[in-house]
Amino acid sequence: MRALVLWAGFALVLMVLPLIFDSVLGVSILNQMAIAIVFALSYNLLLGQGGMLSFGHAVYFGLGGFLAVHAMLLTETQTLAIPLVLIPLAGGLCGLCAALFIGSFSTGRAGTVFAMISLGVGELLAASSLILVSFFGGESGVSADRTFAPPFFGVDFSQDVQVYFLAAAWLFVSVLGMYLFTRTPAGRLANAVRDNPERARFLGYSAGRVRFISFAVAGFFAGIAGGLFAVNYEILTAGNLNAASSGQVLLMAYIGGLGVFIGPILGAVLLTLINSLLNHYTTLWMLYLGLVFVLTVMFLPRGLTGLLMLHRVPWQQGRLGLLVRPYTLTAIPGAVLVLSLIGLLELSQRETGPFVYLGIPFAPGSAVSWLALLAVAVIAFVALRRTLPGLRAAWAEASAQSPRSMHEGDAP
Amino acid sequence: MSVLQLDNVSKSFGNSAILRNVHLRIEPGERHAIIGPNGAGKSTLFHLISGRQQVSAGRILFKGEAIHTLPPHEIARRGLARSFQVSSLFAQLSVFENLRCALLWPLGYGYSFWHLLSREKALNARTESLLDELGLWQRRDVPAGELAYAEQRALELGLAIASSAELILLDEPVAGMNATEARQALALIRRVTAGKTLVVVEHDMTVVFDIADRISVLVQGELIASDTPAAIRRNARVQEAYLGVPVPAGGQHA
Amino acid sequence: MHLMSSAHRLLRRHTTALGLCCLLATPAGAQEPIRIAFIDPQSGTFAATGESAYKVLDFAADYFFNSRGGVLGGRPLEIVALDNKASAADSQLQLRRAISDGMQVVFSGNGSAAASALSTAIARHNNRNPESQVLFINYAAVDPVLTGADCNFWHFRFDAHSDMKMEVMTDHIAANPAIRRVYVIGQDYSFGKAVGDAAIRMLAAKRPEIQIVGNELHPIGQVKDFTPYISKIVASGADAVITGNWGADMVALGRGITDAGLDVPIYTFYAAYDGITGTLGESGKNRIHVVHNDRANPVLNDVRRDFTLAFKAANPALDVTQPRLVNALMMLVAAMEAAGTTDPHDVALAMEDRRLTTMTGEEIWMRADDHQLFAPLNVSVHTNEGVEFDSDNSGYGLVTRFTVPLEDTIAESSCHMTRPTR
Amino acid sequence: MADALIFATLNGLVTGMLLFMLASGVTLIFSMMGVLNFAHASFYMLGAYFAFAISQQIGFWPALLLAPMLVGVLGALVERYGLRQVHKSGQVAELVFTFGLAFLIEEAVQLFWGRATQDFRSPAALDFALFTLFGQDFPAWKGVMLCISVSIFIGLYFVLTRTRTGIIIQAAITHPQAVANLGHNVPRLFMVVFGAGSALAGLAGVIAGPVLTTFPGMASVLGSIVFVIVVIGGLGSLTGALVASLLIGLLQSWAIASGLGMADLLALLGVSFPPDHALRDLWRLTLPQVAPLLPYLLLVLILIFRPSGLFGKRES
Repeated sequence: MRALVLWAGFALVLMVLPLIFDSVLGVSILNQMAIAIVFALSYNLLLGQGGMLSFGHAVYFGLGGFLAVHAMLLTETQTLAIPLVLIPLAGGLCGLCAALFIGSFSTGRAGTVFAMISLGVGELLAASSLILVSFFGGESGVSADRTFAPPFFGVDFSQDVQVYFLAAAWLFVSVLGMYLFTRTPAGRLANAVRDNPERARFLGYSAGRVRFISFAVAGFFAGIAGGLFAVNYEILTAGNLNAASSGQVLLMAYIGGLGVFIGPILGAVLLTLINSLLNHYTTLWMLYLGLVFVLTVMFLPRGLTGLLMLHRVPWQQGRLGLLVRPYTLTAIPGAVLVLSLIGLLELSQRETGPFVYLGIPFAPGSAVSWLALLAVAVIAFVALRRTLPGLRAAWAEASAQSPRSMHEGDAP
Repeated sequence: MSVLQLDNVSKSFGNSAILRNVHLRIEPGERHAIIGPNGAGKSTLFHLISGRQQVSAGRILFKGEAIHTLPPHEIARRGLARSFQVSSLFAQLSVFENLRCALLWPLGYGYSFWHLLSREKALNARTESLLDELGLWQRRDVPAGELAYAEQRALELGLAIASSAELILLDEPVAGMNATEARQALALIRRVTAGKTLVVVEHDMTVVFDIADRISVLVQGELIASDTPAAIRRNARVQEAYLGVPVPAGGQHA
Repeated sequence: MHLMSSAHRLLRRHTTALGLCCLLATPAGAQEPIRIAFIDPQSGTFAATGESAYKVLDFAADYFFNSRGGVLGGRPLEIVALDNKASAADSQLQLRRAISDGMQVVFSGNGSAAASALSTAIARHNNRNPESQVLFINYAAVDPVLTGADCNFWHFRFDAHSDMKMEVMTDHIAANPAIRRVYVIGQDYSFGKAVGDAAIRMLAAKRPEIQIVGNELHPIGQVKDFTPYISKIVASGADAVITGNWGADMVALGRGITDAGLDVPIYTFYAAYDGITGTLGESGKNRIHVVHNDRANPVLNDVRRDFTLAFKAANPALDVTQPRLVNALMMLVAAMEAAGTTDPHDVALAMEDRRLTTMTGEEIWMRADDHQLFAPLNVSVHTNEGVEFDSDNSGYGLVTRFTVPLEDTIAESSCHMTRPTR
Repeated sequence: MADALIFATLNGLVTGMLLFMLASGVTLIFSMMGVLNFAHASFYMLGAYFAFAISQQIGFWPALLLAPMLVGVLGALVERYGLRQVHKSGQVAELVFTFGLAFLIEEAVQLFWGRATQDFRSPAALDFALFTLFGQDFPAWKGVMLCISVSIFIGLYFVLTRTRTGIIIQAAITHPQAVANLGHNVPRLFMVVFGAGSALAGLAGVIAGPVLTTFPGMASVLGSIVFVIVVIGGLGSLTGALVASLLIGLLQSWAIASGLGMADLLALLGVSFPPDHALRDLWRLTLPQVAPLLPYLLLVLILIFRPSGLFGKRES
């Protein structure tokens, strides 16, 4: 019953979102998010659920997307009339086929060997995508017009909002499908094989076969994400298949958190926002992204949701209140430190003209600006050093019953 | 027909022979212990039987069929289960999930991705009763990696017996336990393996003579005797090669 | 409308949460500014080119228009840089952003993939949303199909396409009797292939006795070491090299050729500015020949000289890399003034068949048939002699040796344009 | 043809030995710590950029010494304060960490030096042709590159076989657990090896920077190739790394030199396709075009059929 309410709530949120963010840009970002969520969740089936570190997951996303665009082209040239709502499925099936083929020889081993095969396959396909022009369209990619598809109950999908509802429907189905998969024997065994492949063998299961199934399912949903991409952008390029694209999804899943089902969803939402909004304000956004990623790997091995989950024990014991004061005390110097460091980095990138940051004008050439920011940073750092022990103590008290040591996750 | 039959089994790594021409028969319902000094090849013998390692020569029959060429999961499916000397669990899964995973194949779920685990009443009921039997009821939702040592050993045993396999191999089931824990564990083993064929590797002689109705002695890769506990006690070669070496009760092991 | 703006505010608040909203500082004009989207890479590998182009365009808007009372009765121009990371998908996202913010003109050009994706996306958008149409000013993407088979009413190209440039290049080579053996090398993608094919086809037509001693494609951006390729060029006995390479591939190829002691001219399109001139330095002197619209030296008139000086004063580390950006802006403004509106449809019609005298005093013409601009094309040489405005502050720069007048650059139009009806 | 082949071989050797300087570090680090260091090529890039910056201030030769040392110290710091922290979260986290580090270093390099190619040159004193063969110069700098990389190889061999540290390292490669039991300070050994491996990569960057151009993408161009080599050669095998480095270097060089294409092969078989055939892209392929693909193809094949690599004894 509770689950039903949750899923209904999820559907409701999906319905309401485009009413809140109804600008052209807002809807566009929502579409991007929907695609990213499906993609990141499919990656989680590999790494989070199945323990397979892949550096080439974009292969299935890209192949699914390319096939979907070709399917749309068939409709455009009136060879075949495929309803647009089914295009993502075509992408999914293509992703599934590719995963069945590649999985047949790569899932026998996990760990480094699997990671290296995924890297090799990814590089191979990315490189051949520029050579095999007839399918991949070279560097300008393949483009198709979605509005040629037969109207779906009068909807011609000429507007982004209409595409949003298509994407949201597929998002809902995919999230539900992947969630349910994790609750099936095959899904649970994937966890078992991730933790201890040897033991799974002595319980009657071939670790390779278990991985293969997860791999195929992950490929299928990655293909669906690719198909959604094709519907939304009406174009696929070699860039959708390459290592950078595979890296992106790794970042999403990891920053969001691999342990919990909603982790990658959070990661996908966050990274889409960063990708599509942050670059409007700073050219250094990739540097910040890299820093956030490395710090996450170092201090939050279970990602952002992992950090949230750490609060479960204090929550259950009703001691969350103990943390409010130390959190606030740490957050203030923490935020000041981060903001002043960002200010320094941004200042270093400006050549001329006043640089208005947080409403304060700075001059790139002047030592005063530099020293002021540096002084603020140092003061904030010293303050942070003094508030951190208090937070640590509060943590220890709040989660006293838990045998696990506290996490220094919020140290910037 | 013997449940398990080893004919002339040898195993060597490079030039060093670990096991030499081992013959062994284990009859249905038998409780068989394998003893021997460190490095005698006891664990290797288990690895060969369970398919973790390949025999260099000879053959192994389980219920009359050759299994020495099969991968471990095929052997397990035929009804041969084993435990490990060092607990080998699914660390991030809860105790309940660990046991449920062990029940999936025996209950015929295969690699299904069309059943929802929460809907499978029979499966869940069996898991719960197994939890009960192992005395892990209160630790139901704790990740296996966070269990105390004795609890981990109990779960290890649980994974081995969950499948109600006909033949169960236990590799030092009470190693590292104190006397009280060992006594409880033994009682548990006796209770849950009732009516099944059991092969145990164990250092602790009190355990061995307590539990086994037949004992085989492995010394430097050779099976020098296989007999009833009383006969083994009297066996001169065993005394010379093995019991002659003072082994303090309580079982010190590496 | 009300809902939309409140949503906008919501989205803004979202970014405030990221703590970066205040980085955005837009000076508010007295009159409503005409906002122009500049969708080009501002981060990542290709950012250097996109950034310097933005600076030129932004500076030109202030220098020629805003400081002189604005456009359409006092409205200032505002150039908004939107980062597309040279990707097709991000280009579309930035297009949506521009549309959200009510912008009606998009400048773009770096990277054929992004530009052709944008051209298609804008045509589709305008079709589907007649109420929020957008004009596309392509200042750099040179794939002939953009004004050929894939042309559309909303796309205007202000750079000569690669076939036009190749005509000039091959004319120049054909006129040089010393060149008998030509080696063609390029990046393994559509542009690299198109350049190679065009070079071979045109040389065969113009001087059939010229031998093509090599036609090589190398993977784009993946070559660690060009030496094996250079060895082949040397072994082939070539006395000229044609390449469409750009970026790091151009630098590595150019330096590899000179390092191997091979003294042959290299004919290319993109071998200057944004670090390339500086890196080639002495080794490229008198060897690198660039075919382009944008004449740098000798400086034609004082307007151009003053503009460059003013720009260099404001941006000492940068150069006026692509003055055709200024041409495009001038023609756009002229069309707006002529149409008396910023409505993309009317401005597009006003831009068709427009002639304009640029800041250098040269005449340019926007052909109505395919929206391809025609302007004098130059063959320039990388050198440090006779350079008034060098690039990368290296002392080296491009000096134009040979100019083809506008009329001689005109090629047949292969575009079948469907004009939207109102 | 012969001249092309000789030059291709020479170039292949230079590239191969350069790759070995990187691959040896990756192998050492992997064997001891179980980490495939994605950021290794980034240290190579840092070497080139540091040397470029130093050579502008005090000249090239000091840079040849200082830059690798700086990179080595940086590598040791990364191990001490980064990798060690991540180690508790397991192997996957370590791999992901180095992946993120590579990303970060590339961005940081752009922050300091910008995105354009840097004018990093070999010393003018070496700006001459070592010899000229069939009308083609072999630059002296390439000779120096070859000398440096070969002497590094000899030095490495000496250190590993003749010194105490080397013998401990060798022991740690084959028996990672045993060394700790012998009472050696394993964390410090890790830090030293990581630092030394990074320094080697840095040195490779210094000598390669002037030839292969110094730009922010130079790490990613080389990065994955180094893995390919380490995996093909066999994880944990230095001999394998050497053989695979030379193999990849020569293979690519020869492939480009050969200029053979599918069309030639098909012509040999007497098959021809119409030019508008659906598979036209395939049969128009030439060996130089696919040269960069070969290592990855080899990687996938090796991993399927011989996961321990050519000389390896252990799987992952």
